[in-house]
Amino acid sequence: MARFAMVIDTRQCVGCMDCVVACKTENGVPEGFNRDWIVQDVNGIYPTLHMEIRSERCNHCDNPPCVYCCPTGASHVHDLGGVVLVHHEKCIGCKACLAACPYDARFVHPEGYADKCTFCIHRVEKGLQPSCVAVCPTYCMYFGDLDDPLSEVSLLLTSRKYHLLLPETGTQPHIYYLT
Amino acid sequence: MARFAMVIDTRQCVGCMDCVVACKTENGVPEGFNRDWIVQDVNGIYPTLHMEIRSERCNHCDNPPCVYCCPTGASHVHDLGGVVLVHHEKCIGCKACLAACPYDARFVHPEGYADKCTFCIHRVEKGLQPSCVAVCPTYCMYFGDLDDPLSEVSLLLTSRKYHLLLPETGTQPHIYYLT
Amino acid sequence: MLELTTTRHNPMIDPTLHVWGWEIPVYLFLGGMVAGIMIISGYFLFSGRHRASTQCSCFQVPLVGIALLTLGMLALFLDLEHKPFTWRLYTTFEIKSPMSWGAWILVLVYPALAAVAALRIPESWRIAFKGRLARLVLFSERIRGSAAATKTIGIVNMLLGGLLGIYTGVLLSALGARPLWSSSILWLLFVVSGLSSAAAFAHMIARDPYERVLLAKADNGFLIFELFVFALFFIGLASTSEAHLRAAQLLLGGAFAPAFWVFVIGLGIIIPLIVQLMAVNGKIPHTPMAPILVMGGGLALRFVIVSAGQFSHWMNAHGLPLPF
Amino acid sequence: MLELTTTRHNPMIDPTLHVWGWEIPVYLFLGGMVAGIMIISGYFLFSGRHRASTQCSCFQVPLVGIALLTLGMLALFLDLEHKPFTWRLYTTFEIKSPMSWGAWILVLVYPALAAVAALRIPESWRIAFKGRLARLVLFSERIRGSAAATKTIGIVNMLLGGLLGIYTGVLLSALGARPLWSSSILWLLFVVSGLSSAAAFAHMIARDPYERVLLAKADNGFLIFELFVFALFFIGLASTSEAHLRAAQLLLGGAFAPAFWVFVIGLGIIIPLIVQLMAVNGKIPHTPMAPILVMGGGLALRFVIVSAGQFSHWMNAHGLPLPF
Repeated sequence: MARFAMVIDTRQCVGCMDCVVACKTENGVPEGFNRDWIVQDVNGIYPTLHMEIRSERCNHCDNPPCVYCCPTGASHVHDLGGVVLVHHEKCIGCKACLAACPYDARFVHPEGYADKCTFCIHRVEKGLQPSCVAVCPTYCMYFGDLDDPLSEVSLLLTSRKYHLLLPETGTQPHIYYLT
Repeated sequence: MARFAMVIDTRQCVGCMDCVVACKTENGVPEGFNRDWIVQDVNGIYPTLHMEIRSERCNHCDNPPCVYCCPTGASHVHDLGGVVLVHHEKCIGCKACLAACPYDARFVHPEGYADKCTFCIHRVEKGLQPSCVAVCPTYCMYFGDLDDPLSEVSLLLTSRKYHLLLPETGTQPHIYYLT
Repeated sequence: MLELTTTRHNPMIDPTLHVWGWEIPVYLFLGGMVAGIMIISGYFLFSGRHRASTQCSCFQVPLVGIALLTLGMLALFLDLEHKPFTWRLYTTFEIKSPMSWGAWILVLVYPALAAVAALRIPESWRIAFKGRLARLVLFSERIRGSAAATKTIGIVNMLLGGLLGIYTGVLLSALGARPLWSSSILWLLFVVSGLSSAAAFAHMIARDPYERVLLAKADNGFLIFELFVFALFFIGLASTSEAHLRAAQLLLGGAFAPAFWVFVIGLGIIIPLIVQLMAVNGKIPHTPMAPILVMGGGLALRFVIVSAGQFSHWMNAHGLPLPF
Repeated sequence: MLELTTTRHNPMIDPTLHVWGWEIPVYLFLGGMVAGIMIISGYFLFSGRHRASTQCSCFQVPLVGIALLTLGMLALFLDLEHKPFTWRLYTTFEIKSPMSWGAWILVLVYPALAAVAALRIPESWRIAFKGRLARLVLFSERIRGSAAATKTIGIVNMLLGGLLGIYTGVLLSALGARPLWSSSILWLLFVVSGLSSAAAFAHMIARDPYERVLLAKADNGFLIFELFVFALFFIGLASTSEAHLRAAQLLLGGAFAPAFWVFVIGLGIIIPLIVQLMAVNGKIPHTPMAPILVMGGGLALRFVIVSAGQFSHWMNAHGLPLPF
């Protein structure tokens, strides 16, 4: 079995937003909507500030509250790699999943169904990388299988320090930010 | 008004335990008990490990759950500097305060009352430093008044990165660990 | 200092979550009130009060309940963004999803309410439909004659009413991403508020004078208990975590405090409680003002909880506390 | 991997918190059961059942309640580490401290229970003390004769019983440092469990056959409701935070799961529920086994919650989840 994850090196990311543009182009994300986005997180007290730039998206959690709350089974965990997906034709647009996600990673597509990052599963199934990873000009994004201890992502997580987003909510997210 | 706090530089601390010994000597802490202690916190996956050595004690919180739960008013906030103290002759030994403290900073003194770090208030009132700070051979501990923006502790917190212990419990602790 | 800059401005998400507008609070209020109606009329049937008075309100409220629930479901339907697929709710049962539970509970609630309503066919219907309801009237009289049947209908209504009321709260409290909602007591708050709204409504329309006083007293009990539950709700949030404490502060002293204190607590509980306490003690006559305020308070409660809950989030606990 | 090395080995704190042994669970159980006794006998007085049967258990249980509460307070006293200063509880009232509330509630509980007990002086006492109780007997008869007085005593007992039961839960749930306890529903669990233990006890000693069935039915209702509350307790913890989820897992599948499933749920609720359901349906005679199991389950519940709660902590959520 595979368990897909993304590892993002915040020390390399310059916030160019190529990943955002690539996603919108690849997936036809409608105007005014984002499946991924850039966060510039500035912490500290002047003059000692610390900035982290992060490319954020759905965390494809191991404990996905959006899947648990879905009343129709539209939100589900895909057989391949634990990716969280939405069956458009099963979604009734109740928005419980939007409210359930602590990362606010979902939105309602203008056609009415809940939409979000798919880890570009249509590309991954063909052996390609997710479009955001593929276009990154600083090579700061990595996609791979955590179940393979010798994959690039597994090796990065054994050799670098990282943090997760809101681990205290118990979602067990799968986007790792190297620091 | 003063608001006392401690700032501890985890990049300087070598875990020599002089602070522990000084506290036990100064305050006559009985054998087998500790008002302060050393934690070696090792994180990461071999071979990339990260270690932080911390001198820990009562956090003299702004929101002290141990004071709130005390049924007799024995646990209280001192007039000077927001230090959390215990009136021995008011304490009935119900141990609610031990259960209320997320830092497990309190213990039952063999004489029966709840005991803990006092920030060496008897020394501070004489203009001296807490004994743990006074003896530190690496000069990694700082004690002072956060209400004074030009105090050493205030200046350190504006110029260095730091973290708190369990801020998510809402206690608003006052021991700052520089990283 | 904490500064977040994001390029994302997804509708209904940014700057703060606002996926649910007026429809969900209205639905939750009506669902809670119908739950209360089912519990109260079920209890009257169970305890045999419907025999003591032919004007027992357990014969009047269920039809109103069906109407209110239908209105509530209409509001829920209006909120759905992908309406043509609504039927998908009924091709599956998702055991972890409170909304799926709710969809199936609603299926059971209608016949249960209809069974109570069928216990007495309104005189006006008999006249309007002439002889065409004869069979129904006969059937209705036969069930009403059986103590076991009315008692069973009563128990089923109490149970389903309880489930309906609980579900309206669990629906929100299962969404742990919003700290204000993730209180394990929210369902009780909604059940008690639903009971007080239902008792207020029944009290307002009751024809039997003894029952009117009984319902007013019950309503006073529910309102007092609701204040207790509020206290425990806030104590619970305050002792859970920093994020939950800040969520509680949204209602107690933050952006939603005026709405909470004025509409939910003041006008929705305290004032009608005083009025009804005076009424049951015979100091003033019964007035419809108190019940209307109680129901308004119940609606306000759902609006405040749904709005403030969407406003509450975990990020608050992430900014490091300022040292000064 | 997370490795913590500490030089600290404070007694009762390290390696895990264990400040409260058997005394507090016993006290919480007895306090909850007495709360249930007050609510049930208060309700019997309020509803006038004591007039329907001269053998009403509301005359028998209050004296037992006083005895049990005294035992419970003895256990509490044994737990105190600084006993000579116990009187300090009564020189202050600390509004934020549930334990201070509890100390003062207990002061009010004794006279309330005594008032119920005084409604009927046991025949054996009259004989034992000969004429010396004449005045008390006269006083007792006069109160029993007044409907208003018995009703007021009933209401006061229900209210104080409710407060006592709620406080035994809030005592723990206010301690947010222990995630298992910081559920805003723990008080309801304890109140319902107290009610079921009290109903079981009264059912066991009831002399009036109608009342015996009534109490067994009520007990079944409490036990079923307790299962509901357990479900909501776990749903609540699971949707609060990682630390709370892990605390819930301690009971559901962790170190405390065998005790929880076997003693609290199986022997404490399911088995006696089945036995009592069969008994009220006349399939088997009433047996003291079911009530004893219910009370055992109530005690086990307090032991499991107090022990597992001390074991649960926030640090769990700090170890970074392993990627594989």
